[in-house]
Amino acid sequence: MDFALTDEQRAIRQAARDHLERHYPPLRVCALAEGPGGSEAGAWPELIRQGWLDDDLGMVELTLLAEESGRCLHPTPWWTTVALAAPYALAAGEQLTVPATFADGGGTVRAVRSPQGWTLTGQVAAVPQAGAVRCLVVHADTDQGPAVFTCDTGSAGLVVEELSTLDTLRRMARVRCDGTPARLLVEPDRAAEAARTARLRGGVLLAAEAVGVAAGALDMAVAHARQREQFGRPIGSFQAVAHQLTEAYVDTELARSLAYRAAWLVQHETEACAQAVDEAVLVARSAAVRTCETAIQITGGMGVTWEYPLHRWLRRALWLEAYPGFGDDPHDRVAERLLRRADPDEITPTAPDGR
Amino acid sequence: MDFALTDEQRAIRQAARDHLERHYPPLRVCALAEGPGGSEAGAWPELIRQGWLDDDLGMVELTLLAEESGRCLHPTPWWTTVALAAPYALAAGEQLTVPATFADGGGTVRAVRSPQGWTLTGQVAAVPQAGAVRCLVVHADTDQGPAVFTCDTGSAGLVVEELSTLDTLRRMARVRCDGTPARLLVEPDRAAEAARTARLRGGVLLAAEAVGVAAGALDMAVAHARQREQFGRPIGSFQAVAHQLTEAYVDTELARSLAYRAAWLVQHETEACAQAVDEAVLVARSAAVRTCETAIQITGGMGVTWEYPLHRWLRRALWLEAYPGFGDDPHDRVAERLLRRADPDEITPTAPDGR
Amino acid sequence: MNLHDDPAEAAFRAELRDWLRSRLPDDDPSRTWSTDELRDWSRDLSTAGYAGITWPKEYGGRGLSAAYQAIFVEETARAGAPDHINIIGMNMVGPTLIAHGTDEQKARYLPGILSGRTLFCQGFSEPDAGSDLAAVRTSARRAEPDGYLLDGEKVWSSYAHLADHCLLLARTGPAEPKHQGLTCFLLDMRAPGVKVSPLRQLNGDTDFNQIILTDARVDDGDVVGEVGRGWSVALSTLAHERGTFGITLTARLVAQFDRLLRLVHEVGAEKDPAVRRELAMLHARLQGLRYTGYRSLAALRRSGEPGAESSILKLEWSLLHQRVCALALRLQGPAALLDGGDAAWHGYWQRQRLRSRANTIEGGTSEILRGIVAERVLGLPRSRQ
Amino acid sequence: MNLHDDPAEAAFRAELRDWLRSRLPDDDPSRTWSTDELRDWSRDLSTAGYAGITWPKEYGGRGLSAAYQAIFVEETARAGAPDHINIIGMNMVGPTLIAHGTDEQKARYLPGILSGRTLFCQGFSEPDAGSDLAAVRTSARRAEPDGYLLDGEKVWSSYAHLADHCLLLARTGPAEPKHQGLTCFLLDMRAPGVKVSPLRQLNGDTDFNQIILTDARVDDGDVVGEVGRGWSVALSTLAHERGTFGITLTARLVAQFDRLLRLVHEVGAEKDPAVRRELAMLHARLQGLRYTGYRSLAALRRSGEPGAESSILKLEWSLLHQRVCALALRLQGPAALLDGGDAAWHGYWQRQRLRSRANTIEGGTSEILRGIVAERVLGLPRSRQ
Repeated sequence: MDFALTDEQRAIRQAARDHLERHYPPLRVCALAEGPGGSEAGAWPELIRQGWLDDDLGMVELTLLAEESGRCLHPTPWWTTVALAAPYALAAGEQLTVPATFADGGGTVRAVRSPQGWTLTGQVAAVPQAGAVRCLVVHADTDQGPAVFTCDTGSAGLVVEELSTLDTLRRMARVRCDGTPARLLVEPDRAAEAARTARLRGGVLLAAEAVGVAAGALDMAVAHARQREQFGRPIGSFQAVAHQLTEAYVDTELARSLAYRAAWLVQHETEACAQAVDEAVLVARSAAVRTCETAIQITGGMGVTWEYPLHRWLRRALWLEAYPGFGDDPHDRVAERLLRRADPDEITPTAPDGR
Repeated sequence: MDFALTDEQRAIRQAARDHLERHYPPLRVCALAEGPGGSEAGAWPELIRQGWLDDDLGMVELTLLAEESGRCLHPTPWWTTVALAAPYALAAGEQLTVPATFADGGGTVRAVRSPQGWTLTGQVAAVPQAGAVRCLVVHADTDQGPAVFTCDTGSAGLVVEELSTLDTLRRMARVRCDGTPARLLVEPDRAAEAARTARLRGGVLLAAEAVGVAAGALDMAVAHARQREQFGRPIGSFQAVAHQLTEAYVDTELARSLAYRAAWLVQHETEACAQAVDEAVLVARSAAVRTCETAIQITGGMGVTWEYPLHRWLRRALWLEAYPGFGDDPHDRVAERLLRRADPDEITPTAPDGR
Repeated sequence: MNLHDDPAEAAFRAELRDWLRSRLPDDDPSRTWSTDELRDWSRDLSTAGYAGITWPKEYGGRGLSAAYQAIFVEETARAGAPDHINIIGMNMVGPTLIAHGTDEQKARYLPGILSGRTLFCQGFSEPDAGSDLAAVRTSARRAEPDGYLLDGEKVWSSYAHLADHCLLLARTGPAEPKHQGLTCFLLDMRAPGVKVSPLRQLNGDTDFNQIILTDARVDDGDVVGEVGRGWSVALSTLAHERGTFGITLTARLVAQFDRLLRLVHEVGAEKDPAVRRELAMLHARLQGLRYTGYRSLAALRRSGEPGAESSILKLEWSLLHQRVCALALRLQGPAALLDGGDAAWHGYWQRQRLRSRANTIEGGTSEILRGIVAERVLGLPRSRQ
Repeated sequence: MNLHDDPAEAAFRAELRDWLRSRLPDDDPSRTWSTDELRDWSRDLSTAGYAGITWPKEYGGRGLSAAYQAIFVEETARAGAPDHINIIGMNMVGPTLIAHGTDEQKARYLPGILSGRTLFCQGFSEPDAGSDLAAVRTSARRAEPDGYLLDGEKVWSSYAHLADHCLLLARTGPAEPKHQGLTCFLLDMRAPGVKVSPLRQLNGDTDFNQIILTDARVDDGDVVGEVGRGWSVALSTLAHERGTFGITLTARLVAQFDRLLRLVHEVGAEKDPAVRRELAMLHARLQGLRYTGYRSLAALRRSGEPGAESSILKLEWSLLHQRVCALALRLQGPAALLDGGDAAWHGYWQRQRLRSRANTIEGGTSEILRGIVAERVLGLPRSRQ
């Protein structure tokens, strides 16, 4: 048992932080949030050079990158690519290296096979960052049941219509296909298992991003509390301020522990991993929302203006809270497993996890 | 609209407070809590002299007395008499002036009529303060359906067995009847309506006592915070202490407003009163528990000892939280009425209540 | 104790309710009001006798008690009506002038405030002051023989972009201690050196303004109260605001809660146990808040001062409103991801969810208010700020 | 990173689990242990090699890393085992003597601590000091030529009624500043002038004692560290306690949570949505606490210091334990009104519900701990206490 990052993992995290801090200071992020697309189109080649799409990144490494991305609201479609789309590519033994996202067309998109190959017809109401990516991974219905396809956003008959979105750095879009040519990625008989794994991987990376969002908001609030003076002293020296920040820190640390644990367990495909992912999502999502709210409270009149960057973090936290991609309310799944579980003595003595 | 106590009501409250503070300082209450019976047997005549059992006391006046009783954990069976038993006497047009309580024997106690009158047979698992009262009001089943009876605790065939109780100032007892002679108080055809009214009156007085418990605990904690010094100054000057006490104060004031409102509405038999009682119970019960917990936190190492009186208040708050006498979880009833209610425009313009 | 309207109150309420029903047939929370519509609305209110309800009759008011003002704010909130465009003039500046103004100031401003011809804004807050309200930096330099020149920045000023005049606080005695050396002035917003720009809030709305003052001139006749006694004038202005302010907030929250219930039905969450539980607790506390406001009002009627319990109204209101808005957004599930025209109710709850975070900051942060309650109500020793 | 035991750890865990299963066949939470049973249990632990797991081999320990100690506390908590009766000697006094004691002190005390023959208690807390730990009033008056006389009162001392010796803090330099002039002593609990009486807690239990010292004598040879440097010795003692203390607390909470689940089944609340929601959140946070403890342990292994995140373990543990106990009592409904022999589980949850209120006070109040985190971890300016 050794729950610490390796030196290599630490180096990956540091490199990611350096890269993001250099390219995406808060004011730049705010400018992108108000610009077209809400993300930086040209950043992809540099991300590839930095190794963010390497095929040897494990779940823990991806978790660190997602955390750092959350911390500064990394304004590229990297998260939708690795958290939503790539897990399906992985299930097919492929590696995604173009900006991508996932469209859940189960029940609304039909895939039909013709001599020219598969085509998709139907629509998906809200797809994250569909307007900013080049590749769509689409869950669609075939005569043999649900399967997973992939197509280019420039394909014939594909219309992407950007919607007004709470978090303008991760915009939602309506996607319509009308006989759009697509490639079969996961066959119907393997689609359910692929979706199960994709939800686990996506859940870990959602939790990881939420941890980063919380950590980023907390950092801003702590910096403000150290420097802003009221009544002749820094506001961080008031217990009413300091203790709120401490509680946000507690939430964030618990969430971080849960996210790293879930990442490791998913990587090692242990039985306990589904529960661990749900727990990480539960705690991390609420840590993100609560910490952003605390940070705004601490930054006061400044924090509630449009110009101050913090509301972007809160919007992302609310986005993460509302994103439906990983199934129903995790509370109930967690409770169900707890109340159904066998005698605790059945646990093998080698694993502290799984209880 | 004038939501203020009248001068007479204010005088009643003051007299009650003076009486209770004179007779029941915390140390005396603690001593009684550890003695036999957990209440003062000889206090009744004085209570009658003080007017606590007068038949002209309205719900608001009783609410004030219950609040003051809660504040000092008034160690007599007055509360069970007026909150649990008296409402049934009232339904029969009678006035209760002896220490009494209510035993809900629905489903477990059978009433049978013989030429000599009614007799009761069966048992009630847990009756508040049955060991300290002279009169029992018993809900029992007859051939014509449930009805309400009354009998003396000294009656033949009646066995009262005191149980070990979380709040030793309001002990629970098992009551067994075996052919115990009893008097019919409320006929079967009026029993349901009597129970409905009794639950409303009892609910108001439970909320009122809870407000008093919260207020008493808050007073103790505030006094402590003013006087106890740490790090060279009174602990009440630390925001971490002061703000917790403020939150307890908020809870207590909201609960008090709701209790007074519910009392007035029940007194005036308005339609809105059932909702108002549930709301008062909800907020007051949680205010009592939370305020006692806060008070213990503020009094620190002292507050968690047996000798310091505060845990008696917490025990009473927990008693009030667990007492089942007024039906199921009020949350659901409140929600049901909210979600079922008609167009808000239907409200008559004369009443701010009822919405 | 009486929880129903007395006959005169009931008549006032019924009449007002009829009037509102004809004037505002439906409550559409996402409706936005243009300035012209607001001016029309305010003129109609004044014409119908619903401006200056509590003002003394000698100044053109109706001379009614705060209870009628409470009925007014409850019924207008219920009907989804906007504020009178001159609410600051009516509720804050007018009473301040009645208490502290010269006869000339009263004659010059009060009739226009009442009719809605003269619009007012207020200039107390400053960016560097924050919670430390008295840390005013705007300077009033003596301009002999008969005036001052104002320099500085005011923030969070509603209606400043429409206002004709501003009641503001500036420092006339720069060398004196923080709470001294302050003076209250009436500033003509059209004077040279006054620049107003909108302040954009975190949800994109611009309810407030920034006022930049560069050598803006006021005359000796524009001083309210005495030179150097501005802090106590400002405190009395804020106290006027607070009279029925708690009731106003609560009445709006009651209307907001009704919208929440409407949303619960719309999204079909009536049977969700977690939602039901939260609704019950929110409603119970909201009623507690409402009746605490009535208790405070009754104390105000008796003693001229709101009761101690009034100090908690804003504190509790802000937390409840935040919970209501958070629940509303959560209820929408994935639909909460959208905004504006693509979202339910044109993004009303998205805007409210974000905007509500300012509730625990504006008009006194919760931290400051808790300190005030601790000290003034609970009698705890002052914390060493 | 590895979340499973390595082979040696797994073997240690398996062996210990077998041993515990044979020694403690069932976990009955309401079981009370007599002093004799506790002595037997502790002797058995020592005999089986489960005392002094992390002590250096040269002092008779097993010289294993904190990870093994963590496995020990997890498995014993899981089995519902009581503490070693000499836990204070083992976890606090022993390591303090190894770091600061004289050779003579080491030789005299360490073997007995390990075998369980010499029981220790600790005397740091005082009634007037409270959260201000350094405000020690117990005085050590010089008794020439070679000793001191102790006068004062110590509170919250576990095992003092059984202990042979006490490690305590007293003031040798009364004129010096608060944190100076303190000295650590080893006191013979059977010396004249030492009186121990039980401290009854709010739930009626007496886990702690009061120690009254009246001219109780200690010799120069009983000074631990240097005269006047007692504060730093005490800090290191408390630091030893904190090494795997977070893991101990968490492991017990995991066992407590299992009891809660058992209760949920017993009362048939498995389908109650509010209960399910609370269980899910509690379990998720509990796992977060547990893995934060493992992170801290990994940092301890690398740097010899627990990581910054360890500072929150006790803070979060106390809140979670309070929530677990509150839910357990609420689950019982009206049965919660009873207590002792008339209540479910012989009143176990009633006692826990009350006792848990002390969790946010004992061993550093939550208010103090939040201040420490704010200052040392977040780097916020020290609050003007």
